[in-house]
Amino acid sequence: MHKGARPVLSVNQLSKAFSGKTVVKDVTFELYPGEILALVGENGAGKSTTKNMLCGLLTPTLGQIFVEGEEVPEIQGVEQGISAVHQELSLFPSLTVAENLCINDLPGSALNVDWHETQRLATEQLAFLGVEIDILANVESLGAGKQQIVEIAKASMHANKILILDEPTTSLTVPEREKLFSIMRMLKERGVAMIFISHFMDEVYAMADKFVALRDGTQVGTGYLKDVPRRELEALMVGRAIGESAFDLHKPSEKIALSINNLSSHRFDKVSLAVASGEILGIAGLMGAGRTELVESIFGIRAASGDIYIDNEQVSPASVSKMKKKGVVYVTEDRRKNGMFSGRSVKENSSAAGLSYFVKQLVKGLGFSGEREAVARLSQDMNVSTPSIDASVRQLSGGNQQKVLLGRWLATKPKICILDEPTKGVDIGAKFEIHKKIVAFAKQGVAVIVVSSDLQELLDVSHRIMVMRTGHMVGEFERENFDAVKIISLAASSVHEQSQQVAS
Amino acid sequence: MGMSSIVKLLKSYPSLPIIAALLVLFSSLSPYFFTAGNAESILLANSVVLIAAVGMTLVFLTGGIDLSIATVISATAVVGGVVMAQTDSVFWGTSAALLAGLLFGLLNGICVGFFGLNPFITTMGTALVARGIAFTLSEGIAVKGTPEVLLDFGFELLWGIPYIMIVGIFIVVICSLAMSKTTWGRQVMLFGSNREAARYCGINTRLIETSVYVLSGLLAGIAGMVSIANLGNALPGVGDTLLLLIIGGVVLGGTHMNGGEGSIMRTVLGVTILATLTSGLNLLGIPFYDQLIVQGVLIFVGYTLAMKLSRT
Amino acid sequence: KKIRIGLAVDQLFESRVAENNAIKVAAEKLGFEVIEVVADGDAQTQNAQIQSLVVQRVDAILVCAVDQNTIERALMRAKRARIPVIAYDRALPDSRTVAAFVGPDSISDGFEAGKYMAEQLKGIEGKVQVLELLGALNDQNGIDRSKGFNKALNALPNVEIISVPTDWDSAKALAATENAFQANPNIKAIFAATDTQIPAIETVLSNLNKAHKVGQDGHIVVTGVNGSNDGYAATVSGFADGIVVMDLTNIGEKSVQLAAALIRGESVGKHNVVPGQFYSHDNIVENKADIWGAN
Amino acid sequence: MKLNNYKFFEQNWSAIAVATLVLCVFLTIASPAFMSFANMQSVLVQASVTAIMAVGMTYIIIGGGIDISIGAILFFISSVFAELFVATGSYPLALGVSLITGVLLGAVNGFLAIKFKVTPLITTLATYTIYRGMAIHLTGAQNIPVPREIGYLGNGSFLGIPVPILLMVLVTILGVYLIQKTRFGLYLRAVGSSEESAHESSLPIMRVTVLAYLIGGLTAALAGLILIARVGGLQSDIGIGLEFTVIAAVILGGTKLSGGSGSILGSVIGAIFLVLIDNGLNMLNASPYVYDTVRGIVLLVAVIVDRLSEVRKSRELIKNSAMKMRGTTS
Ligand SMILES: Nc1ncnc2c1ncn2[C@@H]1O[C@H](COP(=O)(O)OP(=O)(O)OP(=O)(O)O)[C@@H](O)[C@H]1O
Ligand SMILES: Nc1ncnc2c1ncn2[C@@H]1O[C@H](COP(=O)(O)OP(=O)(O)OP(=O)(O)O)[C@@H](O)[C@H]1O
Ligand SMILES: [Mg+2]
Ligand SMILES: [Mg+2]
Repeated sequence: MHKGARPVLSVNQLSKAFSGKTVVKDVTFELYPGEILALVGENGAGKSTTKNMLCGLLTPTLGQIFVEGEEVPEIQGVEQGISAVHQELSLFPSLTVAENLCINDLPGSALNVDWHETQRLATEQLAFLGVEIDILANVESLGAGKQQIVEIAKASMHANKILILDEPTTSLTVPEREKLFSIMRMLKERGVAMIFISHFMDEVYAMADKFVALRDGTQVGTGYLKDVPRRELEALMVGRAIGESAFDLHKPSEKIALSINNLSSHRFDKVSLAVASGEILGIAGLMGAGRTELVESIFGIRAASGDIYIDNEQVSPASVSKMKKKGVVYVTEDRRKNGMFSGRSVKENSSAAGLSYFVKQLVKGLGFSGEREAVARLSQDMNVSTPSIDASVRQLSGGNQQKVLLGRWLATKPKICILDEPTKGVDIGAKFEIHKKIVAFAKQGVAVIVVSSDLQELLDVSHRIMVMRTGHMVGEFERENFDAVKIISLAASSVHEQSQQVAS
Repeated sequence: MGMSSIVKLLKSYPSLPIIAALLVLFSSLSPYFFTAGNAESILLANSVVLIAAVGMTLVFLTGGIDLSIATVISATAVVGGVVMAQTDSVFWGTSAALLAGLLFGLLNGICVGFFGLNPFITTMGTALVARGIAFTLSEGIAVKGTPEVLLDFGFELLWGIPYIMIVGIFIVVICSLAMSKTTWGRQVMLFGSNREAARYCGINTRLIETSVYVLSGLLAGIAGMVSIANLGNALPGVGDTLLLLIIGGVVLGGTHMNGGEGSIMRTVLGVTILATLTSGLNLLGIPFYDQLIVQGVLIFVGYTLAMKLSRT
Repeated sequence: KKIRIGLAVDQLFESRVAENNAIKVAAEKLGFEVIEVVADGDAQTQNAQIQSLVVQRVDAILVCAVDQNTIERALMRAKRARIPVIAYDRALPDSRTVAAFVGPDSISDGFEAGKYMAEQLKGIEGKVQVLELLGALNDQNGIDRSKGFNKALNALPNVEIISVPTDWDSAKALAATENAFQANPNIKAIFAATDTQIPAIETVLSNLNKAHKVGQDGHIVVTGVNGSNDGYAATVSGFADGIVVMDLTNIGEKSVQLAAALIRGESVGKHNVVPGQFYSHDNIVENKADIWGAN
Repeated sequence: MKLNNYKFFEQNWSAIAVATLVLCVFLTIASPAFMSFANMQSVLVQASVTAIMAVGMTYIIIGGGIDISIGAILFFISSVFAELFVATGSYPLALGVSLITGVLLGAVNGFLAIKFKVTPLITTLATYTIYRGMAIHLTGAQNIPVPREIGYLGNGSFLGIPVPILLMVLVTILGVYLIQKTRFGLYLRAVGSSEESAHESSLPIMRVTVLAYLIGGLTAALAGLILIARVGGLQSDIGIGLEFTVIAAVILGGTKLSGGSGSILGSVIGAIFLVLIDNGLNMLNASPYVYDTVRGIVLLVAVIVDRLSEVRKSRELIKNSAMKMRGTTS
């Protein structure tokens, strides 16, 4: 295939250690012009770290990097024609789109930047990618999807050789994702080599030519995707074969615990649903469907109009403290932003939401007796692995943080439990444990709502799945009728149609 | 006591090495430093700063700042002084000063906690208002007519400790307990650590944020009265120059400016450092301008060090 | 054992430094050691510093108070420790702890400057507006200079005095003068409680094209109290009509002598003032040697 | 000069401009002496010191920092100038050295804040005390009269326009130019907007930040020379509290403390606005002690109004997106 051609990038035994702990070890691969390499692996496998070494943000501890056959001691990103779309957006919110696009290579002199040229270049780039965004708008005024497009436009503007995309699709809607893929194909056509980091296997198989699989920082496999079936690749990443994980679910009671009627806000419209005690209701949908907004509105964090009933008693308008009193709990999807008190101890994190469940206070608001024992018991229950409950929660791994967060809420003996992406960033072992917890909880008669972008997870643990699309409930499936293909197409299909309508 | 408990102690009180160094240094350089008289003098001079620094610590713990605290001391002192001059009653004077402090604190608290305004600018505005009120009410000169009771209170000692410092110690103890033993204190720490997460936990974040500014105003009111007891009369600019010492004390103690990390006991140590430094340098006859240089260097180095030690 | 005198200074500025130097020279003559502390304008700091002098058991304290109403507590502690206290430069009229005061005769100084101004304004018909740049409202010297100045000008019935406090700050004096002239363009004379503000006045008058020299048409009468080089130079140039110069050397010597007497246990006179001397444009150059700030 | 892609009246300085106009109209009606050429000129001259420093401070704040040592820098520079001139008698030498010192002191602020990752507020609080101490150390707290030559900076006029006003205009133009036309200007806004992104884009964060603080130091130096020229001498309390007036002017001018964007012109108008308030109170014969109260209230009102308009804007944004959602799916 590449006979005679020279690899644009070749990496030999690349390793990185942070204060003695090896995070990436012996990564070796070659990349030819126009090739797309998928970098796959579980959370924390070392994908982003590898990317950071390749674009010059981190210096490798060991190993060599060759660009077009020449060893580069120090990567300067842009100068070597390498650029990256980072996992976290790296745009400047208060600058305009045009300024963001051109900031790494400004036309004109240092004392006289040519803004005309800047705007022309930006317009040209966006036109080339076939997107319509106001180049004079501040980036902060754009939606998340558009920001991602700008990010990609920025990266591909300077990447004449190599473009690295670190989970670029996580905040994209389906049409936006299609847009991204067509951009990638176009760049491929032009001979740009790409490294594509993604957790979605269908994206990987759709886009990439070859792969490098990492597990715990070590390269465990590389090759052409056409030679490796999907199951095999997954097993390679995880280190074992992935079996069936569906649970045998008990039968929920008839009693409706929570019902909402025609709930509306600016991100969803006239949503109605009901969940019974002991039932696990899954809400499926694509990124940006409005699921988080919906459940946050139910929990009273955001304003919404419409009716909410708990045990047939109206409780809207909702507020967090009211919902807490009614036995509703909500575990956020954004652990870092809305969940963890990262500087505080495991103890304080555990008891943050319901002190009265952990502490015996003779006078309300005074004293913390019994907290320590209660939290220790909970940590054991939840299987949290921590050096001590006084350790800062920052020191815990993502999965353990998630367990602390879950424990914080489950300890309050809720009647209704809303879990938003409960296994986001959690490794497979912990994931299974959390699933077990959810099922066990429902068995005790708790009504559970699980919002997840991981369809398999919903299929595994739900009694019922509702599908949400751009702010509307568009479908409902009972467990016996679960059909992954139908659910996905329902969640996504008409968005396709819409985008086609909009495009035409 | 092993290595690890020393490390732990340093982590909780990162300014300890500096204090130790200063004590050793000054004791060896000046025969007057380590005397009861000098201790009394240090305690007398720093009660006002200590009380205000406790308020500032609470605000820092939520990730805010209260630039008005110094001028609110002046304003409440003048209000208390004026009322005492009229009524000759310490009770009414104190009530008026506390009420004034409360109102200034409420102004800050509502603007920051409820309207979400930037604390730096808000409290800067309040500082100007307070300063204007202090000087307008007093016409720029000290308000005389302090009742004898208060004068005696400011002059006398109990077991070698000035009464006004006992007020300071009392406040330190109360506020420390409030931080460690009440739900409110826990909520302040959680809020400072991550305000969004606090909201998601159902903590009334607006109330918590408002409460620290109100308390800071209230403590400034107490500090204002203490300054009258200490100086004998209410001086309209009495607190204005203290802002540096207050903030300096808090950060030297190792309370983070971004909230969620720090404690009142740390601040006590931080204030002690600056107090020891001033006293020691005075005894050594170092001119005040050179003292300023030392103070500035120490604040910078101390804060950097404290951040390092408390994080590792 | 060497006798040590504590010198508690309110703040450093030109005349204070000159005064302190006079004190140090006088003290050296008697073989005294001087321990100087400066409060940089902060009343609380000054109290702490006096306390620190008490701790060091100095033999006498010379104090120039930042604020006359809040210094008493600290001085009481000195009195308890049987350390005699002398207020220098700034009188402490209500104090029960100060053994003696040595300083300028501020009422007389203000009066002399006012008397000369009144003579210059005598012939003018109709309302005459005079701008008075006050010192600080909490400073006895400022208050007394104003008192003396007003007494002198009261001789003229048609004079209206516009008083603005400056806290001894030249930048404030500048803004105040500027604004006063915008509101009252016909001001005929200006009195500066300290002559260090005369350059600021000159800036304003130059901008308004009113900086006429003594004897010229439209000259605005300018007088001040102090004796700094600013005042001297302005008077020599003729921009200012004259200044009252404080006798700092004398004040310095007297304060040390009083301290020595008190340490010996002798009783001394309580109120010791040293009046200043007025010099006009006509005689200032020949008296340069007597003007402490002139250089 | 084609400036950056700014739309003229959407800029954040329009609010303070309108407020200033309204205040002018009010004062004209309230006091006959207000609207005279001489008074206008005097207002501008009085505003020049704050305005020039506000330009520098705007740079620092746009870059995500703050500098409360500029009052002390101003004092230090004035001392250096006075001492040096008295010692050497050379005007250009004294001028040059003091401006360079301003640059150095500013740069030290920026370097310390970035290098040691200490909040700029604490860093500059520390340097504030250090600089002030050094300055008094240098002069021995002597009141040093300034030489005639420098008087030109404060009192002279060129083509009939007072030099401080000319300097203010010059600094403003330069300030606008630097931020809008140069690579540094864009980098500065970028760093203030997101330091993390700036790091990922390999922007020269250190250089850009130090340069911003350096400009702050330079403007403080220039303002200091103007101030002592106008006051006619150096006093040890010169510049105290000036930092807060300057920050107030910047905030009133529509620059947000969060960094990333800001308006040079707004800051200058903000400085003029503050002087107008003083001037107006003076014209209305108000007690000098209410000045601070009025300033404080104005500042609070300004930020509250600003906040309310922000809330309204985001409400509208939400409403629009809600309408869009309903439009596309039903
Ligand atoms: N600066 C750092 N210091 C110490 N450890 C680090 C640092 N950066 C990353 N790590 C650790 O290195 C490991 C790999 O992280 P990396 O971000 O590369 O994972 P990833 O494969 O991109 O995961 P994800 O899919 O969650 O993005 C993690 O365990 C992480 O905690
Ligand atoms: N177009 C948009 N405009 C404004 N905010 C958006 C937009 N798209 C997403 N967001 C924000 O991103 C977050 C996630 O979006 P949302 O809650 O609607 O999606 P979701 O269905 O929960 O998807 P997921 O949680 O998987 O991201 C929300 O906080 C939402 O405010
Ligand atoms: Mg990653
Ligand atoms: Mg979601």
